Amino acid sequence: MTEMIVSVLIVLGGGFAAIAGLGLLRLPDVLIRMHATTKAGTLAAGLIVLGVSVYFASSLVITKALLIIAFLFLTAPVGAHLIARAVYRRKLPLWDKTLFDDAAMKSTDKASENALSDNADQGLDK
Amino acid sequence: MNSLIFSTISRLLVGLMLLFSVFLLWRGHNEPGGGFIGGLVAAAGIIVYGLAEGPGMMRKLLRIAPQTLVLIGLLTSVVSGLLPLLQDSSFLTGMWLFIGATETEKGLGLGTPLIFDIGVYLVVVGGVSGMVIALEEEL
Amino acid sequence: MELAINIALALTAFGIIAGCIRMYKGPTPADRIVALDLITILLVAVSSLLALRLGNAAYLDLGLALALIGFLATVGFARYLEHSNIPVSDEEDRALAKAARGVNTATSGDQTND
Amino acid sequence: MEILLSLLVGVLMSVSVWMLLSRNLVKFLFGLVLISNVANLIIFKVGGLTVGAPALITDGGSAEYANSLPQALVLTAIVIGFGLVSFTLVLAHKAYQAIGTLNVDEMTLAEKRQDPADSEKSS
Amino acid sequence: MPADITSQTNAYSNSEIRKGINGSANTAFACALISAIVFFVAYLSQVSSIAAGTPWTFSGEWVPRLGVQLDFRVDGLSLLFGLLISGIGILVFLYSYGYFKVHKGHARLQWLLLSFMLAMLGLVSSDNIILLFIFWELTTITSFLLVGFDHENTQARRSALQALLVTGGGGLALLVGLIMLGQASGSYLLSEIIASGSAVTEHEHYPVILTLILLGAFTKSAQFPFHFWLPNAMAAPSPVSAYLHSATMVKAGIYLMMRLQSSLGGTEEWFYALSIAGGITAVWSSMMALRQTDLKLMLAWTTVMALGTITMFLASNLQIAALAAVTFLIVHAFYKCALFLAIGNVDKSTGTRDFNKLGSLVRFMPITALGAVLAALSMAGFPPFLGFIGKELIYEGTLTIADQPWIIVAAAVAANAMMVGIALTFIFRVFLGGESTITREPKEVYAVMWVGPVVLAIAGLLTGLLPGQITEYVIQPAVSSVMAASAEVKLSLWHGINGPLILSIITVAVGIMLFFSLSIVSRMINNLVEKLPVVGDSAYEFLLNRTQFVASKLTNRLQTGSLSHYLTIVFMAFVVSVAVTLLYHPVSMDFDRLTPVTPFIAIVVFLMISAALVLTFSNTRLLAICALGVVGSGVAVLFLVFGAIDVAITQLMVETLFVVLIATVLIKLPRFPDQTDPAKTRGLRDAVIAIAAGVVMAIITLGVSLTPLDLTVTHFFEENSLAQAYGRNIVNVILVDFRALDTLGEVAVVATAALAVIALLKVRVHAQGPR
Amino acid sequence: MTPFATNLILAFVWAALNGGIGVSSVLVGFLVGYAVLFILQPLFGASRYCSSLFDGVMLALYFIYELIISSLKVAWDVLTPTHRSKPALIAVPIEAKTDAEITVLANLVSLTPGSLSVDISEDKTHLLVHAMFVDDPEAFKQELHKGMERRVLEAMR
Amino acid sequence: MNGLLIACLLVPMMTAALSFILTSDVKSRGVISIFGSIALLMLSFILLYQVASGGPVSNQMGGWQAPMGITLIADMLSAILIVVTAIVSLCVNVYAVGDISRDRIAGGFFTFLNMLIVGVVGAFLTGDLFNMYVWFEVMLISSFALLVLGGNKVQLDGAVKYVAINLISTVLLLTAIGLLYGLTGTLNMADLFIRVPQVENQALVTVVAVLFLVAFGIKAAVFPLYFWLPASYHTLPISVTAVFAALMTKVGIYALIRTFTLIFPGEHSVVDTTLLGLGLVTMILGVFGAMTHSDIRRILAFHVIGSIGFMLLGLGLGSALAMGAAIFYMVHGILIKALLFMIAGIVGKLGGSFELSRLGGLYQERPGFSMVFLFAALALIGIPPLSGFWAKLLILEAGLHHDAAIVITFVIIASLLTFIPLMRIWLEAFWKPQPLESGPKIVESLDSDIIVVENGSVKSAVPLVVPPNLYIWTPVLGLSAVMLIIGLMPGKIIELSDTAAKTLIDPSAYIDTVLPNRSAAPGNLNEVQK
Ligand code: NA
Ligand code: NA
Repeated sequence: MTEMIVSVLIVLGGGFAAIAGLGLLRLPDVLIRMHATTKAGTLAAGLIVLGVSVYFASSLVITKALLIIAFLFLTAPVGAHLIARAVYRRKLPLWDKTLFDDAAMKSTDKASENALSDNADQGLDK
Repeated sequence: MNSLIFSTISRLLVGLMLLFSVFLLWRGHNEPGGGFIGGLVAAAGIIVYGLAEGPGMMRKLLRIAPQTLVLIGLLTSVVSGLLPLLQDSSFLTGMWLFIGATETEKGLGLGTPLIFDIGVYLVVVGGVSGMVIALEEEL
Repeated sequence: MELAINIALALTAFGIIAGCIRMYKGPTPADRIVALDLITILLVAVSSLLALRLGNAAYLDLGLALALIGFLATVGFARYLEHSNIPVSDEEDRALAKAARGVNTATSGDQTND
Repeated sequence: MEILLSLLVGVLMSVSVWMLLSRNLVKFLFGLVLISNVANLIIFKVGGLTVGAPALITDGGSAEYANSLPQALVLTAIVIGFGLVSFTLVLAHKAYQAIGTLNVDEMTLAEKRQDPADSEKSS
Repeated sequence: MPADITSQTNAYSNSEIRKGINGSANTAFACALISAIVFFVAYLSQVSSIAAGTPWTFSGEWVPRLGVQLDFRVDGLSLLFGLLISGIGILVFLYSYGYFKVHKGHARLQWLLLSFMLAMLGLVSSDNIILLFIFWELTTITSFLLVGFDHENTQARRSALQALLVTGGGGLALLVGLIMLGQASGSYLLSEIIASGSAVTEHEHYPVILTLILLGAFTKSAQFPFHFWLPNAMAAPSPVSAYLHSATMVKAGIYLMMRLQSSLGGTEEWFYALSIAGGITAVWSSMMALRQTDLKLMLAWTTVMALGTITMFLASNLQIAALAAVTFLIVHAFYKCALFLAIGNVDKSTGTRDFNKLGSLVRFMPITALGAVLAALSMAGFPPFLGFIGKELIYEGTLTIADQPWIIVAAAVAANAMMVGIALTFIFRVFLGGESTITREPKEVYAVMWVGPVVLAIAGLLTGLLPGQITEYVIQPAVSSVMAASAEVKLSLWHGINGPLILSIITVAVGIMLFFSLSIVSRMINNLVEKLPVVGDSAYEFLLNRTQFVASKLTNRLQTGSLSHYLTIVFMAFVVSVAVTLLYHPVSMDFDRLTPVTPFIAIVVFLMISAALVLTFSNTRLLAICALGVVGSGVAVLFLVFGAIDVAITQLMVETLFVVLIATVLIKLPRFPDQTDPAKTRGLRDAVIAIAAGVVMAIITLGVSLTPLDLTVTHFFEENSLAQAYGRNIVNVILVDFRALDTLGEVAVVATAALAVIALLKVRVHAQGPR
Repeated sequence: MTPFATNLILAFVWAALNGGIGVSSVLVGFLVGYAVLFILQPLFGASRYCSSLFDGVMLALYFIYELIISSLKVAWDVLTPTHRSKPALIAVPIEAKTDAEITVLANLVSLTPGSLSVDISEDKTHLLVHAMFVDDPEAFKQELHKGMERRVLEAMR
Repeated sequence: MNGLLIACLLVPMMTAALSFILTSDVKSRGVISIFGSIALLMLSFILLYQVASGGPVSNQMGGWQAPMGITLIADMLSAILIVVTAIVSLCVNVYAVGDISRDRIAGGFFTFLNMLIVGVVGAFLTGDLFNMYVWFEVMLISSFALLVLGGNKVQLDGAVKYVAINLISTVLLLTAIGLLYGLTGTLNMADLFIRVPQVENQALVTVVAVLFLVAFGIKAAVFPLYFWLPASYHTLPISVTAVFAALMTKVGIYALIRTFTLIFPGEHSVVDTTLLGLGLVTMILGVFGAMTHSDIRRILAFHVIGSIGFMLLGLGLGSALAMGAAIFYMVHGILIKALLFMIAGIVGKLGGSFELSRLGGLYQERPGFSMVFLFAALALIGIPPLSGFWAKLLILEAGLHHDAAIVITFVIIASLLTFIPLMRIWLEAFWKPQPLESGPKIVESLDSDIIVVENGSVKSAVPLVVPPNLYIWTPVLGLSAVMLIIGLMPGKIIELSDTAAKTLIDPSAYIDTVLPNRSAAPGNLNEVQK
C-alpha cells in the first residue's frame, strides 16, 4: 500500500518535472515559461519529496520533507517575482502577442530606462 | 534588491535557515552536515537577508565585525584542540562528556570535536557573510 | 516501486535535460536563469529519488540544503539581470560584439583582441 | 565506469586548460573553478567508487561504506578552493577597476620592459 | 631629496666638519701606521730564524668540516712578501696622510689601505690554500673599493668594476682550482702539497687544475690577455696605485706561481703557459708604455711588463730563473713604488701628469726629484743600484734557460731598453730637464709625502751597493721556498765582463736612442696598434655588453608580462614533462578491474561533457556561468551517487555561493569580448596544449583507478569512528577528529581568505595611480 | 503569540528534526530556538516575527492547493500542440497597504493559475501581473481585486 | 613535551587572530605580533636543541597513531628551517612596524604576516602529504592577502600573475597528492616511504613524481615555472617582499627535497637529472634577469630565482655532501634575501626611488649604511669569509666530488655574473653622485599612500618619504650581525646541515620516529635505501 502511494506520488512528480521541462522548451517567451517552471517544477519536487517521506515514514524524514516543501513554496513565487521584475525592468523581448497594460508602472520605468541606456553605452565600452 | 515582497519573505527565511544551520552543525557528527555545511547555510540565510535589505542590515544582524567573528571562530577551534593538552593528550584529541548517560544509552554526547566544529561554523558564517558585506558595500 | 523510481528518475532527468537545452539556447539571459532555477529544483527531486533508490534518507538532507541555497542563486541572478549591463538577448549581444569590433578596427588597426 | 569517468576527467581538464589559457580574466576564473572540480573528481575517483553506501554508521547496517577518507580530503579541498577562488574573483574585479581591462595580455604594468639600451645607458 | 646631497657635498668646506674628518682620519691613520710598523718589526725579528730554515707557524681551528683552518706559515717567500707589504705599507700610509690631508674620504682610505694590507699579509702567510683564497678575495674587494675611491668619477667606477670582474672571475677559477688541487694532493695545506712533490702533476686532472689556478694568477697579476684592467685601475689615487698596483696586490699572482712552482711546475704545460703569457705580456705592455704621455699610465704599463717578465722567468724551474724572478720582484717593488709616489707628488703640485707639459721640477720640488731620479736609475738598471743586479740576473737567466736564446734575448734587451728609455724620460724630461708649460708654480710636498720615494730609492741604492745582507736573509730563503729546496745564492754588482754585461751595455745604448726618438716610436706604435685585432679592454667591453644584451633579450623574451604567455609555458612544461615520462614509462593497465557503467551515470557524464563544451565556446558570460553550474552540479551528483553526501552538499552550496558572488561582481565587469576573429595560431596552440593536458590526465587517472587500493587507513576510521570518536558520520569524524589538523588549516584558509577579500575590497584604486 | 511560544515551537521543530520528542532534545531545541530568536532580535520585534511565521505556515498550506490547480492548467497548455495563451502585463490597482499584505497577495497571485506577480509600483498602489490567459484586462483587474485581494485582506486584518 | 611542535604552529596562528581582535591600534598590533614572533623564535630554538640532542621529534595529532592520524614531525632539516623562519619573522615584524602604512595594518597586515608564518611552519613540520597541501594553502592565501593589501594598480597587476600561476600549482599539487593516495592508500610521508616501492605499477609512480615536480617547481620558482615571481615581487611593500623572497620559494624547495628524498628516493634518477638541469638553467636565467633590470627590487627578485638554482643543485646531485650544501645555502639564502630586501627598502626611503638611474650619492651621504649594503651584497655574491662563500664552497666541493664539470662551470659563470647586477646597485645607488634631473617626474611610490611628483626643484605632491626609523634599522643591523656571525663561524651550521642531509639520505630515524612499530611492516627499509 505504502509502496503504491509512493509510486504514484513520485511518478506524478516526475511527470510534472517533465512537463516543466517541456514547458520551458515549448512556451513562447520567458515570462510564459516561468509559469511552467515555477508551478510545475515546484510541484514536481514537492510531490517527490512527499513520496519519500511517506516511504520512510519517520518523524525526522517527514519533518525534513515538510521543511523542503515549505522552503520551496516560500521561495518559488519570490524567485519568480524577482526574475519577472528584472525581465520587465530591463525590457527583455517578450512574445509579440503580449498585451501591455502597464501605464500605472511608469514611475518605476523611468529609473530603469535611464539605467538601461547607461548600460548600453557601457556595453560598447568593453 | 529593493523588493517589498522579497524583503518580507527574507525575514522569514533567515530564521528558518539559521535554525536549519544549527541543526546541521549539531547533527554533523552523526548525519550529513557539520560546521562547514551548517555555516554555509547560515551564511546563505544572512546573505538572502542582506540581498533584500542591504549590507548595513547584515552588519546589524551580525552585531560584531565579520573579521572578528571569523577570528573568534578560529580561536574557538584552536582552543578546543588545546583543551586535551591539559590532561596531557595530544593536540586535537577528543574529550567527551556524556550527559545523562545510563548503562545502555550513552546519553547526550558533548565533546571537544563539537566545539571544534562550532569554531568552523563561526569562521564560515563570518567569512562568507563578511565577504558579501564587503562586496555589497563596495559596489 | 523500482520501476516507479526509474520512471520518475527518467522523467526528472528529461526535465533537467530540457532545462539544459533552454539554458544553452537562451535567447535571453532570463531564460537561462529560469532554466537554472528549474534545474536546481529538479535536483532536489533527484536527491529525493536517490534517497528512495538507495534506501537512505540521508540524501534528503541534500534536498533540504539545495532548496534553501537554490533560492539564493535565483536571487543573485535576478539581481545581476536587473542591474548589469548584459545584453538583453543573444541577438543584441552579437550586435554589440560586432559594433565593438568595428570600433576596435577603426581605432587600432591591426590589433586583434580576443 | 572507470573509462567513462577518465574520459570525463580528460574532457574537463582540456576545457579548463583552454579556459585558463584564454586572455580574459573572467574566463580564467571559470577555468580555475573547473580545474578545481577536476582535481576533486580525481581524488574522489582514485579513492575507489562504491555506489550508494554513504559513510554513515547505522546500527546493524552493512559494514560496507564508501571510502570516507577521500571524501574528507575532497571536502577540505572544496572549502579551500572556495576561499581561493573567491579571492581571485574579487582580485579580478579590483584589477579591472584599477587597470581598466580584463585582457591579461594588456596587464603589463608591473613589468615594464627593460631595454638593453636603457640598462647600458644607466651603467 | 637630490638637493640635499649637493649641499652636503659643498658643506665639506666647513671647517668644523673638516675637524671631524681629521679626527677620524687621524685615528685611522694611527691604526694603519702602527699595524704596519708592528708587522714590519715582527717580520724583521723572524728574519734570522727563517733564514736558518725554521718557518714561523701558527695553527687554529676554524671550519674543520671544510678543511678550512687558520694555518699560517711564514717561510722565506712569505717573509719577503711580508716585509715588502708591511714596509712599503708604512711609507704609503705616511704618504697618504699627506696626500689626503683635507680630503673628505681620508679616514675611509686609511681604513681601506689597512684592510688591504692585512688581507695581503694574510694571503702570503696562509698555509691553508682555502684560507689563502679567502685573503685573495679580500684583496680583490679592498682593491675594488680603492680603485673606485674617487667614486663620483664615471671612469673610476668603470675601472673598479672592471678590476673586480676580471680578478673576481679569476678568483672563482682559482677557487675551483685550489679545491681540486687539495683533492688531488689530499691536503689543503700548502706545506703538505709542496711536500707531496709531483703528485699533482701526475694527477689526471692536472691540466684542469693548472688552467684554473693560472687563470687566477694571471688575472690578478695582469697577464695577457687579462692585462687591461691594471692600467685602467690607475683611476685610483696615486698612493693606492703605488701600493696595490705596483708593489703588492698584482704580485699576489706572482706569489701564487712562485709558491706552487715546485708542485705544479716542471711540466711542459706549465712552461709554455707561463712563458707565452709572460712573453706576450712583456712585449705588448712595453709597446703600450711607449705610447703614453701620462706618466702614471706609462708606469702602469711598465708594471705590466715587469709582471710579464717575472712570469716568464717562473716558467722555468731552474734556480737561476727563480733567483732572477725574486730579485727583480724586489727591485721592481722599490723603484716602481717610489716612482708612483713621486708622480703622485708631481700630480698634486702641478695638477698634471703629462710629461710633455712638465719639466725641470728639481727646481721646485728637489726632494721628490731626488727620490724619483734615484728610482729611475734603478729602473734603468744602472749600477750600483739593485736594478743593475736584477737586470744582470735577467740576462743571465735568459741566456741559461732559453731554447732559442737569441729571440728571447732580443726580446729581453728590447724590453730593458724600453725601461732605460722611460727612465731617461723621467729623469730628463720631467725632473732634471724639459720645458714646463704649467701655469701655477709647483711647491715641494709635505715631508710625509717625500719620505716614501726617497726611502725606497735609497733602499734600491743601498741594497745594490751591499747586496750581501739582503741576499742572505731575504733572497736566498725566498728562492729556497720557490725551489722547495735549500738554495745557495750569491749576488754581487761585479761579475766581470761576461755575456750579461755586454747585453747591459747594448741595452743602455738602445735605451738612449729610444729616449731621443720617443715621439717617433710612439707614433709608430700607435699606427701598429690600430691595425691589431681587438684585445683587452675592448674585448672586455664587448663581452660584457654582449652578455648584458643576451641576458636582456632572453629575460624580456621569457618575462613578457603577459599572463597567458606564462600560463602557456607552465602548461606546456606540465604536458611535456608528463607526456615524456609516460612515453618512457608506459603505464600498464589492468582492464579486468573495470566496473560496468549505469545509464544514470552515463546521462550525468554526458550532460557534464556537453556543458563543458558549451563553456568552451560560450561567448556570453551568463551562458558560461550556467554551463559551469551544470558541470559543478554534475560533479555533486556524482559525489552523491557514490555515497559522498556531505561532499555533494558542500559542492552544491559552494558552487551556488560562488555563482552568487560572481553574479554580483560581473555586474561591474565588461562582457566577454568578441571572439569571432581570434589569432588563429594562438588558438590552435592553446587547443593542442589543452587537449594534450586532458589526454595525459585521463590516462593517469585511469591508470591509478585501475590500481588496487589499500584501504587500511579507511578501515581504521570505520572501526573507530563510533567506538572511539563517538560519531556515526565517518567523514565528519575524520574532519573534526582523525584529521582535524587539516580542518584547522582549512579554517585558517577560509578565515584568511575572508579577511583578504574584505581588505582587498576596501582598497581605494586610483585610476591614475603611480606608474 | 509571545516570543516564548515561538521559542517553544522552534524547540519542538528541533526535536522533531532530531527524530523524537524527548526531554533532552526539546531542551536542546529550546536553547537553539532561543539562540535563533536572540540572533534575529535586531530584525524586528519578536511578536511581529511570530505572526509572520504563523501566517507563513498557514498560507503555505493554501499555496499547495492553488499550486496543483495552476500546474495542471499549465501542463495542459504545454502538452497540447497549440498555444492558447493570450499573455498580458497588467498593472492592477491594489488596496493592500502593509508589506505583509502585499507580499501575501503577490505570492498568492504568483501561485494562482495563469498569473505571476512581476512588480510593484513605487507608491505601492499597483501590482504588475503577468497573466497567461487574458481576454479583457479590465475584467482581470476586477476579478483579482474582488476575489483574491479581498480574501487575503480579510484573512490578515 | 607533547605540545612543542604544535606550539610552533599555534603561536603564530593565535598571534594572527589576537593581534586583530584585541586591538585596532596600529602600534599595538605590531607589538603583539613582535611578541608572538619572539615566542616562536624561542620555541624554535628549543626544538632545534631537542632535535640536535635526541633526533627527530614527532607528535600524533588527536592521539591517533600514524599513518591514520596526522603526524607532526621535526627532523633536523625542519628544525633548522623553522629557526630561520622565526628569525625572518621577527625581523620582518619589527621592520613592518616602522614601514607599513596604517591602512595596511588596519586591513590586517600582521594577521596575514603571521598566517603566512603559520603556513610556512606547518609545511616544514607536517609529516602528512595532504596536510602539507593544507599548509601550503594557508601560506598561499596569506601571501595573496599581503600581495593586494593597500594595493595600487601596479601591485594588482603583479598580483594577478602571482595568484594565477600559484593557483595552477595548487591544483596540480592537489591532483598529485590524490593520485599518490590512489596508488598507495596512505598520506603519511613515512608510510609512503615504505609503500611507494611496493606499488606494482612503478611507471605510475614516476609519472606522479613528475607531477609533484611540476607542482612544487612552480612554488619553488624553478625554470620554466618561475614567471610569477619577477612579475610580482617588486610591486610590494618591502616588508612583504622581504618575507616572500626569504621564505616562499624555500618552502617549495623544502617540499621538493622532502618529496624526492622521502617519497621518491633513489631510483627516480631521471628526476634527479632533470632537477640538476633545471637548477643550472634557473641559476643562469635568474642572474640574467638580474642583469637586465635597473629597479633594485627587480634585481633582487631575480636573484631569488638564481639562488633557487643553486639549491636545486644540491638535491639534483643527491649525495649527503651536496644536500648538506643545499641546506646550508638555504639558510644563507633565506636570511640574506630578507636582509637585502630590507636594505633595499632603506635605499628606497633614503633615495626616494628604487630605480638605479634616479638614485645616487648614498655612499657619500650614509657611509655606514653603505657598508651594511656592501656587506650583504658581498655575502650574497659569496665573497669570503661571508656566509655565501661557505655555501658556494660547499656546493663546489660537492660538485667536484661528483666530477660534475658542467655543474662547476655553471656555478662559476653564475657566480661571476652575480657580481654585475649587485655591483651595479653599488655603483649606481651608492657611488654615483645623486643625479639632478630637471623636468617633471613621478618618483616611484614607496607605498600606496606615498607619491612624490617633482618638477625641477618644485615638489608638487606631498613627499611622504619616511626616513628610516629605529624599527627599520634594528632588524637590518641585527640580521647583519647574524649573517656576520654565520660568515665567521659557519662550522656549527654546516654541521647541522650535514646532520640534516644525512637524515634525508638515510631516513630510518625519521621513519622510526613516525612508525615505531614498523618492523612488522613488509617493506624492508634496507632494500629501499640508496
Ligand atoms: Na622567494
Ligand atoms: Na632522489
